[in-house]
Amino acid sequence: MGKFPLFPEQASTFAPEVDHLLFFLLAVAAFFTLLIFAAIFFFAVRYRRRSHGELPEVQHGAMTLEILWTAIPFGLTMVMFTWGASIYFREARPPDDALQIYVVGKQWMWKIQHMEGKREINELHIPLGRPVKLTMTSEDVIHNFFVPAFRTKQDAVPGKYSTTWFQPTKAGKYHLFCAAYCGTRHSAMTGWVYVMEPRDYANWMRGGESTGSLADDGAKLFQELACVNCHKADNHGRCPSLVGLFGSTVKLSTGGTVKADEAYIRESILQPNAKIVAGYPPAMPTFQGLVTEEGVLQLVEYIKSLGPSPAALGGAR
Amino acid sequence: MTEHIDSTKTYVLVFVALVSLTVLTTAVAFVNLGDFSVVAALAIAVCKMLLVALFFMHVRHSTQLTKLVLAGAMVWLGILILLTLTDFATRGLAGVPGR
Amino acid sequence: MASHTRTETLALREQFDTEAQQKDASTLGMWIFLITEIMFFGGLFLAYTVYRRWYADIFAVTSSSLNVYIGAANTLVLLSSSLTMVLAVRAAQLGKRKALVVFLILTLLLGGVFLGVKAYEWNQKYVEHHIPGPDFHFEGVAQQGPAQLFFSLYFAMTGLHALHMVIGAGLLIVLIALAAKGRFSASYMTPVDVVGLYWHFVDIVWIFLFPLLYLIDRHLGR
Amino acid sequence: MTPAVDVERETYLNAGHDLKSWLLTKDHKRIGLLYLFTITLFFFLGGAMATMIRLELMTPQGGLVSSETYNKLFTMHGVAMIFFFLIPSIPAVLGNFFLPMMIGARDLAFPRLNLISWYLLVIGGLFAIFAMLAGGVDTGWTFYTPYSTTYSNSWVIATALGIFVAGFSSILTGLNFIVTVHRMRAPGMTWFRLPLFVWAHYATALIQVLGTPVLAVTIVLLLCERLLHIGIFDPKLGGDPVLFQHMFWFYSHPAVYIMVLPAMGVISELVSTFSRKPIFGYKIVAFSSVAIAVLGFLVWGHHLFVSTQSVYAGMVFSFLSYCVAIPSAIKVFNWTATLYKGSISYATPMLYAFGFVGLFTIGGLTGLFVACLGIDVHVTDTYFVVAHFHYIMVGGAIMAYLGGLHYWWPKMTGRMYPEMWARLSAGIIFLGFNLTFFPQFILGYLGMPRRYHVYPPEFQVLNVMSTAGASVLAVGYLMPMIYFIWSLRYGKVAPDNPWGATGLEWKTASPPPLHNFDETPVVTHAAYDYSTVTGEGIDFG
Repeated sequence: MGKFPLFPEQASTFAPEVDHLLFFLLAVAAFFTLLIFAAIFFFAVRYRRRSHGELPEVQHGAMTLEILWTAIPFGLTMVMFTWGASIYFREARPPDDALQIYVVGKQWMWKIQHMEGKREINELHIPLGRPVKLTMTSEDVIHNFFVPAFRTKQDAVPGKYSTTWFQPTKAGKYHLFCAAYCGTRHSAMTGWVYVMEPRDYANWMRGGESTGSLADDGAKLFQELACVNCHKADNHGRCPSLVGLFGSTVKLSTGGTVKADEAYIRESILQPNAKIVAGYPPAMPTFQGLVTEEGVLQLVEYIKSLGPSPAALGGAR
Repeated sequence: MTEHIDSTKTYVLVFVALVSLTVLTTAVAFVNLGDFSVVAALAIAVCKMLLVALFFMHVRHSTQLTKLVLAGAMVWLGILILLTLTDFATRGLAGVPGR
Repeated sequence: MASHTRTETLALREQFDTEAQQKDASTLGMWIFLITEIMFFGGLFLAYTVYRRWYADIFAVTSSSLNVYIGAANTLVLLSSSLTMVLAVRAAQLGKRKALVVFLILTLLLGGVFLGVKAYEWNQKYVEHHIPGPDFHFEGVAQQGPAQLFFSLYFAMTGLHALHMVIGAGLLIVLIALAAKGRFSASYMTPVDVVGLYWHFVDIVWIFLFPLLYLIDRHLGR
Repeated sequence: MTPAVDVERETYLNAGHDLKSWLLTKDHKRIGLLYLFTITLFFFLGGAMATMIRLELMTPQGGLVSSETYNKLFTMHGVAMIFFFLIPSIPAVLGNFFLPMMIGARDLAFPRLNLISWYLLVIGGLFAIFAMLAGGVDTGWTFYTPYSTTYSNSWVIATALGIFVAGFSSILTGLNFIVTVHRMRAPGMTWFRLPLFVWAHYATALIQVLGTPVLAVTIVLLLCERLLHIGIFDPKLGGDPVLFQHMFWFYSHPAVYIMVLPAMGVISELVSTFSRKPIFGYKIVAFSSVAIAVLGFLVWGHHLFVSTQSVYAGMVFSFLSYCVAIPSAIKVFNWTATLYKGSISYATPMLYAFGFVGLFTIGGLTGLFVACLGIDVHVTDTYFVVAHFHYIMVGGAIMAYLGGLHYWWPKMTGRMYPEMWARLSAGIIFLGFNLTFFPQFILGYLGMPRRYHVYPPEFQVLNVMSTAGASVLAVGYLMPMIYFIWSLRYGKVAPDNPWGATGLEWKTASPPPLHNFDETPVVTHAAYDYSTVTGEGIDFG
C-alpha cells in the first residue's frame, strides 16, 4: 500500500487560496454537523419516552428562531459565494505574460504543443515560477484537463477553444487526469505535469530534435495548403492580408466587428463563410477535414508571428 | 363552468380578431423593424394566445387555480429560456476563449 | 357503510363525491397536462432561440425559402378549426346533440385540411432537398451546417405539432362516435370540454410556430 | 402461533386474489404494492452493479472487469438507481398508498391513469433491462454529447427510450397527486391541516410536472441526433454540446429534489409521531418544501462550472444554488427543534429519522462546497461529488424510504416487522454507509476522478475502506428484505394505530378496507394534535 496521503500537494498559486476557502467551509460544515448530531443525541436521551401515555406540551414554533436560522445560514453562504466567485473570476482570466501552450484532447491522449515547436503526448514540461496559459480543444468528444495539485480543471470541448491557466510554485511531478467521461479508455487518458527549475527547463527545451518553432511549422503548413496564393503580405491579393491581423478588430460584411482572437482565426479556417471581412467576396474554401486541430493551432501561431498590428500594440490590454 | 355560456357572436368576434392578427403579423414581417421584428412577432403571437386561452378555453370564467397554472407555465418557460441565455449571451465577454 | 354502495356512473366515478368535483378535477387534470406539453415544446423553443441567436442571417435566408402564404393560409385553417371546436363545446353545454356532432366533424375536417397542407409543404421541402440528411443542400447560403440546423428545428417542431394534431384527430373521432350515440348531455360533457382544451392548445402552439419559423426577417426579400 | 385475523374482514388485500385483480387493479393501495415490487427489483439490480464497481476498485489496476464493462456497470448503476428506483420510490410506493388516505379520499383523482403510470414504468424498465442484457450502455447516466450521439457504439437508443417512457410515469403520477390534493380533500382538511407528507409530495409533483417534459424533449433530440446526425448537438454541423448539458440538467437537478423532497415528507411524519409533538414551525416547513421545488429550477448551471459555460452565468448559478440551500437548512433545524421537550421513542422508524437528519445535514453542507465556484473547479467530476450526492440519495432518500416502509408496514400489511432485527439492520446500514462514502470525500479532494476503473496506487487504502463499507451496507440492505417477507406470515398482528400517530390513515383499519374509510372522515383538528389520539400505541420504550 505504501504511504497514502490525505491531502493533495499545493503546487500552484491557486492551491493555497482554494485550500483556505476549503478550510473555512470545512469549519462551518463541522460546526453545524456537530451541532445537529449533538442536539439529536442530547434531545433523544434527555427527552426519551418514559411512560406510555406521556403527552409533551405543545410548542408550535417561534418566528424569531426561524428568522435566526435563516439569516445566519444565508449570511454564511454569501461569504462562501463571494469568496469562491473571486477565486473563480481570477482563475478564468490568464495574465498577459503567460507562457502560451496548446493542448489538443483526442480519444484517450493529450497532445501538447509548445511555442518552440516541441510536442509531447500525455506529458507537460513547464518552467517554475512563470504563469502558463493552456489553450485547449478536442478532436472528438469532451475531455477535461485536470491537475489536482494545481486545483484547476477545464473542459476541452470539440468545436471551440477553452482556456485554463496556473502558475506553478513547486518543482516536481504532478498527476494529470482527464476528468470528463470520454469513453472506453477514459481512465487511461492520464499523464504527468513536470514543473522544472528554469535552468532544467531551458536544457530540456534545447534537447531533442528541434524542428523549428510552432510558428515555423505554421509557415510550412501555410505554404502546403496554398494559403499564400491569396493571402499576400502586401494586401492587394484577392484576400485580406494577415499581417498584423491578430488582436486587431475586423470589420465584417454584415456591418458588425469582431476581435481577431484565436477563436476567430480558427473559425475563419474551418468555416470561412461564418464571418466574411467587409469588402471581400466569400471566396475562401473550407479547410474542415483538410487540416487537423494541431495544424490549425500551428497556423494560428504563424499568423500571430506576423506581428500584432501597430494599433493593437498600443491599444488596451 | 357550465353556468356561463358565451354567445356565438362572441366567439365569431374573437375569431375575426385572430384572423386579422394573423394577417397583421404576416404583413409586419415584411417591414424592416430590425431587432423589433422579433418583438413584434412575439407580441402579436402572445395576443393571439391570450385571445384563444381567455375566450376559447374559457379561462375568463375559470377558477383562480386555472389562471395560476397557466401563469406558472409561462414563468417556467421563461426560466428555461432566460436562465440558459445568461450563459449564451455572456460567452466571451471576459475576453478569454471558452470563458 | 352507506357512503360508497351507490352505483358508479360516467358522470360520477366512485372516488368522487359530486359531479362538479369530478368535472373540476378533469379540467384541472387537462390543464396540468397542457403544462407538461408547454414545457415539452419549451425545450424546442430553447434550441430555436439559441441557434437563431447564433446563426441569425442563415436562419433568415432559410426561413425565407418557406412559402409564407401557404403558412398563413394554414394558420387561418387552424384558427377556424378552433372556432368550430369552441362552438362544438358550446353546443354540448346546451345539450344540442346534432349541432355538437356537426361542429366536431367540421373541426376534424379542418384539422385534416391543415395536415394535408402540411404534407404538401413537407413534400415541397423533400423535392428541394431541404430535408436534413445526407442529400441536404441549400442554395445561396454560406454554411450548410446551420442551414440544416434550421430545417432540423423546422421538421422537429412542425413534426411534433403534426403528431399532436393526429392525436387530436383521433380524440375527435372518438368524441364524434360517442356524441352520435348520445352519450353526452348538458350535465355530462366533460370529455368534449377537455378535448376542446387540448385542441386549442395545439392551435396556440402553431400560433407561435408560424411567426417563429416562417416570418424571420422577411423584409430582406429573397 | 399468531392469532389469525379474527373475523374475515374485507380488506384491499383479500378483495381479489387472481392475477387480473392485481394487474388491472384501480386501487391506489394495490398499485402502491405493484410499484414496491418493481422498484425493489431495480434496487437490487442497481445494488449488484454497485457491488461490482466497488470490487473493481479494490485494486489500482482494477483486474475484475474490462474498461468497457466497467463503463457499462457505472452507467447502468446510475440509470437503474435514479430513474427506476429513487425517482419512483417514495412518491409511487408510499405516496400512492397513503396520500389519498391522509386527505380522507377513497382514491386518487384518476385511478386508471395511476395504473397506466405503473405500466409505463414497467415498459421503460423492460427497455432498460433489454439494453443491459443486449450489451449495455456506456455513456454514463448523463448521456453527454457528442460521445452519446456520435462516438459510443453501445445501446444508447434502447436505454434512452426506456428513460423516455419511464419519464411519463413520473409526469402522470405528479399530475394525479396535484389534482387529488386540490380537489379531493375530506371536509375540514384545509391546506394547513394537511400532513407535511402531503405538502412534500405536492411540491414534488410540481417538479415532476414542470421538469420531466424537458428531459423528454432532450431525449427526443438526442435520438434524432444519434440516428439522423442533424447537428443539433454536433459542433461540426453548427450545434453546441453544452446546450445538451443545459437542457439535461434543467430537469436532472430538480430530479434530485424529486428524490429528496418526499423523503423529507416521510421524516416530518416520523419525527412528529415518535416525539409525540407537532413539527416545530409547521407552516415554515411546509413552505420550505414548495420553496425547494421552485428554487430547484434555477440552479442547474452549477453542473456546468467547468464546461466552458460563461463566467458570469457561473456566478448567477452559484448564487442561486446558495439560495436553494437555505430552505433545506431550515427544515433540518425545525426537525431538530421538534425533538426538544418531546416524548421520544426509539422505534426503528425513528432511528432511520435520526440517521436521515444527520446524514442529510452532511450531504447538504457538502452541497455548499460544490456550489462554491472556487472549490467546485477542483472537486467537480471527482469522488467528492460522488460522495456528496450519495450522502443525499443513500444517506437521505433511501434511509427515509426504509424509515417510511417500517413506519407504514403495519398499516399496509396488517403485520408488525420484528423490532430488534429492524434496529440491528438500521445500525448496520448507518455504519456501512458512512464507511463506504466518507472516505470518498477525501479521495475526491485528493483528485481521484469519477468513472475511473484504474487509479494511482496512493488512492488504494481509501478505496479498500470504501469497498469494505459497501459490503457492510449490502448486508444492511438484505436484512429488511428478508424480515419484511418473514413478517407477512409470522409477524405479530398489527393494531390500527401501533404508533399512536395522528394521520387519517391511522383512523382506519390495518390493512385498510377497499375504500379506505367506512365514512368519509371530517377533520376538525390541526395536523399533529396528539391529544386526540387515545394512547393505545404499543410502547417501544
